[in-house]
Amino acid sequence: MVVPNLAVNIAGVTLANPVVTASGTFGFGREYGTLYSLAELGAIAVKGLTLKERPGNAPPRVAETPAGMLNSVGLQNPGVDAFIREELPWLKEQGAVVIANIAGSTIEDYCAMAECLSDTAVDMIELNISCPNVKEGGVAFGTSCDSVAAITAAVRGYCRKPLIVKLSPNVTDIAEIAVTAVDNGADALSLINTLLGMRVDIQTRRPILANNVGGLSGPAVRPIAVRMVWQVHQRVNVPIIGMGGVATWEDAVEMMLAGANAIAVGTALYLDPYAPLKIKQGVADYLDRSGMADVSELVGAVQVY
Amino acid sequence: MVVPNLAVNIAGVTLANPVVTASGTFGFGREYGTLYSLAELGAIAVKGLTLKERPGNAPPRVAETPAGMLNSVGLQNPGVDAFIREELPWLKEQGAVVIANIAGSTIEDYCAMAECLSDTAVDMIELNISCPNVKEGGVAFGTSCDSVAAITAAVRGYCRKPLIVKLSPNVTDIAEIAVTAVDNGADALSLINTLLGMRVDIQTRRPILANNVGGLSGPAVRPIAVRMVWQVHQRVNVPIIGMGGVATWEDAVEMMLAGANAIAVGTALYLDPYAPLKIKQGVADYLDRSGMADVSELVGAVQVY
Amino acid sequence: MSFTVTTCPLVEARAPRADLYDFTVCCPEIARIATPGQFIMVRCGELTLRRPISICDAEGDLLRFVFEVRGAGTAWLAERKVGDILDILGPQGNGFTFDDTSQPAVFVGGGIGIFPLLHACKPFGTQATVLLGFRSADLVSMLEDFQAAGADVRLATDNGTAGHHGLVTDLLRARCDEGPVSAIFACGPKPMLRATAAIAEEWEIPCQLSLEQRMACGIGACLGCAQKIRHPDGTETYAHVCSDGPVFDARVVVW
Amino acid sequence: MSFTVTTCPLVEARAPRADLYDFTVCCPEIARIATPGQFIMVRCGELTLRRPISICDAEGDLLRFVFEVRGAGTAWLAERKVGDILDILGPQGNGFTFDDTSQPAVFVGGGIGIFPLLHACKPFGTQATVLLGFRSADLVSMLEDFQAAGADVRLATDNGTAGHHGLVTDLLRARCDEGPVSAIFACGPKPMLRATAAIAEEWEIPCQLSLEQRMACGIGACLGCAQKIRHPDGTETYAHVCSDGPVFDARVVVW
Ligand SMILES: Cc1cc2nc3c(=O)[nH]c(=O)nc-3n(C[C@H](O)[C@H](O)[C@H](O)COP(=O)(O)OP(=O)(O)OC[C@H]3O[C@@H](n4cnc5c(N)ncnc54)[C@H](O)[C@@H]3O)c2cc1C
Ligand SMILES: Cc1cc2nc3c(=O)[nH]c(=O)nc-3n(C[C@H](O)[C@H](O)[C@H](O)COP(=O)(O)OP(=O)(O)OC[C@H]3O[C@@H](n4cnc5c(N)ncnc54)[C@H](O)[C@@H]3O)c2cc1C
Ligand SMILES: Cc1cc2nc3c(=O)[nH]c(=O)nc-3n(C[C@H](O)[C@H](O)[C@H](O)COP(=O)(O)O)c2cc1C
Ligand SMILES: Cc1cc2nc3c(=O)[nH]c(=O)nc-3n(C[C@H](O)[C@H](O)[C@H](O)COP(=O)(O)O)c2cc1C
Ligand code: FES
Ligand code: FES
Repeated sequence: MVVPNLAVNIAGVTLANPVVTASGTFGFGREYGTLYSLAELGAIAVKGLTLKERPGNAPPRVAETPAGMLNSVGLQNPGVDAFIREELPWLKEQGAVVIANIAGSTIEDYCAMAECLSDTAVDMIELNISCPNVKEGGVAFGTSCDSVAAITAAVRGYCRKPLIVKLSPNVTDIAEIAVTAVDNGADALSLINTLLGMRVDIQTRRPILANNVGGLSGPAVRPIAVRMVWQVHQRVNVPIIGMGGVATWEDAVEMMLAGANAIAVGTALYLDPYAPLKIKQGVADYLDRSGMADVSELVGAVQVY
Repeated sequence: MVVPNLAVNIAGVTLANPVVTASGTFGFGREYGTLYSLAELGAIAVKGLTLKERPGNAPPRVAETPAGMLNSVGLQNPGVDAFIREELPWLKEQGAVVIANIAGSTIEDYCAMAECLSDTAVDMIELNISCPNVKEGGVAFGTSCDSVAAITAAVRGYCRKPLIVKLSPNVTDIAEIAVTAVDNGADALSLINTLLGMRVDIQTRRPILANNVGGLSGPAVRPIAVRMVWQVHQRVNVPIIGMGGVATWEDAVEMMLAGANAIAVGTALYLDPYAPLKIKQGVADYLDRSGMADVSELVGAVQVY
Repeated sequence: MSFTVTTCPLVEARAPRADLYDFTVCCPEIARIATPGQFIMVRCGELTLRRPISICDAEGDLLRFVFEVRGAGTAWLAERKVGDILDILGPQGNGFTFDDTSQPAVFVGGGIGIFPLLHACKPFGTQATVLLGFRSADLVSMLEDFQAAGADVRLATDNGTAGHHGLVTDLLRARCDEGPVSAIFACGPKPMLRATAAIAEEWEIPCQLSLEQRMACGIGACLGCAQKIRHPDGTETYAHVCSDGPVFDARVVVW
Repeated sequence: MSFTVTTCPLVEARAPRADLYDFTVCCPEIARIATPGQFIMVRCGELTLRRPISICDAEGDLLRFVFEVRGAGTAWLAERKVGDILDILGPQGNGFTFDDTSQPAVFVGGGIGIFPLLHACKPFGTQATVLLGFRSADLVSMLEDFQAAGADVRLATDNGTAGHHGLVTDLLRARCDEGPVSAIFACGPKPMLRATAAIAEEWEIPCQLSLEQRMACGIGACLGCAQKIRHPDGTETYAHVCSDGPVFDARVVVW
């Protein structure tokens, strides 16, 4: 019996397995890193970085919803320089493949970050043009083809690492946006970021989040994410990191069948910090049972009607 | 102690209470009508009608998802004439306020239906330009301002009943679409229709729905619906029928605080066929406990940060 | 159409084999009016959709149903204990129709399709021949129940570990060769039903099939559970398994 | 930071009053290293987020926590029975820090904030004065536990149905008037904490407050549970209740 190959290649970078942790849900890995070795993961997408330190939004910042949650963290982070200085060396020591997720309020911000990260040990750069929680989160860039084209092309000029563009689901036609990103230099795509949502506390009659609205994630959004991955996969030829509600190995297989080359786990960490490792093992066992030699055989293998 | 007033006025039509049943989830009322009197409901939005009978999509047509479901019924219906002949008289006999939900593949279809329904006892007409399941479901009309303007204005010319436009959540900016609909003659808005989603069976590696994709509804989407109702409420001055995952009286109050004048219940019927009546009672008790005299005091009363 | 949504206590819960649960609830509202071949929609905690389960038997106030654990809903249900309260909608659907229960009839069941046949075969007493098909011996269940109902029970397994080595439809052919059959009633996987329908047509025996489809409302309102059927004039439309079925005349089913 | 995610049996479950549950689990991994003021994140079935609950006491392998039913999560938890297995993450957070437990200290608790004070007051023995505030007499709980720990326990209720008629902070003022207090430790609703901080400042007594915030990860990764704090240089930043707290020096908290 051959052990199935779990390694995947995303834009020239080899991930030991297709399980990534989603940006913003896993910090810089230090906390979950006390539970297991970060080298066990395919890659780690770190908390969204901005050029300068950002304090983030006022609390409350999280709210539970049916089979999901809202967050309005608002890109609290120490700034890209502090990340490079204080977090990245440690992450690389752990043996992690590191995806630097970057956000900004101007194209120049993005370019500056891409440039300075290009000289570091980060493995890939993820252009976050889809954070719904702050003006500076780039969602304005992520919702029209024109601005996606402009920002992707501009950052491409400064980025000497594989460039992932992270797409927003809060759009009419995600496939069109995906094609635009690829046409303008994206080496890979990740999707979906969170869907904009709101909860109102009927006792206080105020929103639960101090930001009024926040991003919806978790199993609730998985059918939307699977559909979007499937739509995008049909239209582009670059690798896709699929995310949105992946909590079990079954979910990961579903996402890969729809067209994801790798998957990311976010919200599911909170119920089970070991979810990424269980997913990895579950996928391996599934391949084994199905007599498949390589996890890539799953990618886009859904047989539609 | 005064009994709180539950009646609401939607575009000149009085609903005895703000609880409507969502189009397509309640058929023409005959089935649930064996459990309780349809006059107990604020209104009934009937199954989406087309000019001619439609067979609907191939099965499977429904799939469960975390805290929600997908459907791809595909507007199976007997056609508008059969509805007028065989269903409407019975519905009116039951004392129901009837909302005729109409869908088509051309503007002419919509106009023809609006015209012939205007001569009947239906109380309101709901323009379904948001059914994601069939080309003829009008979703193409519902996702751009230009086409929303064109169809709303055209149908307005033929429609002699209060006109509700039902909005799709599968758009980048729902408020913009809402404003366009109102500017072109909508007397009221209903939102949200379903979000396009997909599930893949990992055993068969085929989509669960024979239509590949379907519309996501149920509690999972409620945070999105609440956010959209809130966004639209801030921009328009017409009544809003809010829907998407309303299952309990708390959910109904939340939706109304966000800006809905009435709410509709769909998916929640399947777990509890009595959900609409329980919601009605729960809202009445809540008003009573809060010392509120009129349910309309809730509408848009969320105090945002 | 007359159904209720009601809560009722679980009065007996057995697990005849791994992953198979045999439940009896005290539910007079449903038990007293249920006819063979009807089903119930069982609430499974907070899962969005109720699960359709056939009525296996109804006697007095007691309603019996048997189910296999397949996913989240049936797993939830399997954890219920005697004394727990279940939330059930039913009885639902058009069951089997019987012309003359004094004539010999054959009941063909496969896998989880065998359960509704118990309620159905009882009126035929010793005139019933019950043919049961399973994948293997360890999945066999309900034999004694069918025998106690007076039926002539015959067994087939795919791998030959019990009874006839082969398909349950082999047994049906054999039974048809043996002597007159006034009607065939079948429930089980689609290929089995299709083969049963073909045999029935060949032998010109009236045949009723109980079909499955994914359901949401379970009462005919959502139009979720479509099944294509052929009308006498040759046109085809979608009927609904929950309200027009689950039992259909084999000749109308479009495969 | 050293926490585990572990499953452990519920060994004692009491309901001291309506909607209040007093649970003890056998959980050596957490109980043996927990310090006063730390908390755990309890999985509640399939709900997306774990619920933060203070450690009320830890002795040997036993971990005790007490919670009020507020919503879906605590309702689920309340239904667990002795012998059920709970899934717990912990111990988490920075608890109370004690300078000198031989000096008199005051513990101020309101509502569900009283529970972590039991573990915290124990090292002070008879040097602890425990001031407990409730809305009304029927909500009073844990008195005997605090008394058994040797503390001088005093009670206040908003409506005067038990103890002092008024705020628990009235009791704090009175206690400060009585004699020296080396430290104040408080947990409860925000207004109570704020008033406590003001009194502590007035009397120049070191004061530590245990704060609440909505949480997702509970370990410092998601940045969900922000609390604004003031630094010595006057700048303000967001700290995190789960990892920097839940206990903060009263002087750094920005209200
Ligand atoms: C009329 C009818 C009668 C039935 N009678 C029985 C019976 O007596 N005993 C028994 O063991 N099973 C019976 N089934 C099948 C049973 O409904 C499914 O096994 C069950 O719904 C699976 O639910 P789950 O949550 O365990 O699986 P999941 O796969 O988690 O279910 C997910 C969704 O798919 C639906 N689904 C999955 N499989 C089926 C299926 N085969 N048919 C219809 N819906 C399905 C579920 O209802 C649910 O909505 C019957 C089905 C129908 C339609
Ligand atoms: C550090 C800390 C220690 C706590 N210790 C205790 C304790 O010992 N005993 C006790 O009874 N309660 C305690 N609480 C409060 C307890 O966490 C909430 O009552 C509980 O989370 C409510 O969950 P629910 O599902 O019942 O309510 P829901 O309202 O349904 O919960 C929905 C979401 O909101 C969160 N939430 C709701 N209320 C609070 C709150 N007050 N604080 C934080 N999150 C909240 C929930 O965790 C959940 O994510 C503590 C809270 C914190 C932050
Ligand atoms: C608390 C939280 C913080 C997040 N922060 C970021 C971020 O900084 N940058 C980003 O691109 N996405 C961020 N996301 C989105 C996730 O990376 C992911 O796209 C989304 O949550 C869907 O995956 P999930 O359902 O597995 O969580 C955040 C999500 C959560 C829940
Ligand atoms: C089975 C099903 C069929 C539906 N058919 C229609 C339809 O014909 N016309 C329409 O406008 N909306 C249709 N909808 C959408 C609902 O009216 C409603 O907008 C949506 O389901 C959100 O509400 P809910 O979460 O309460 O179900 C359908 C929804 C479901 C679940
Ligand atoms: S399940 Fe709704 S019509 Fe059959
Ligand atoms: S809850 Fe995640 S950082 Fe505190």
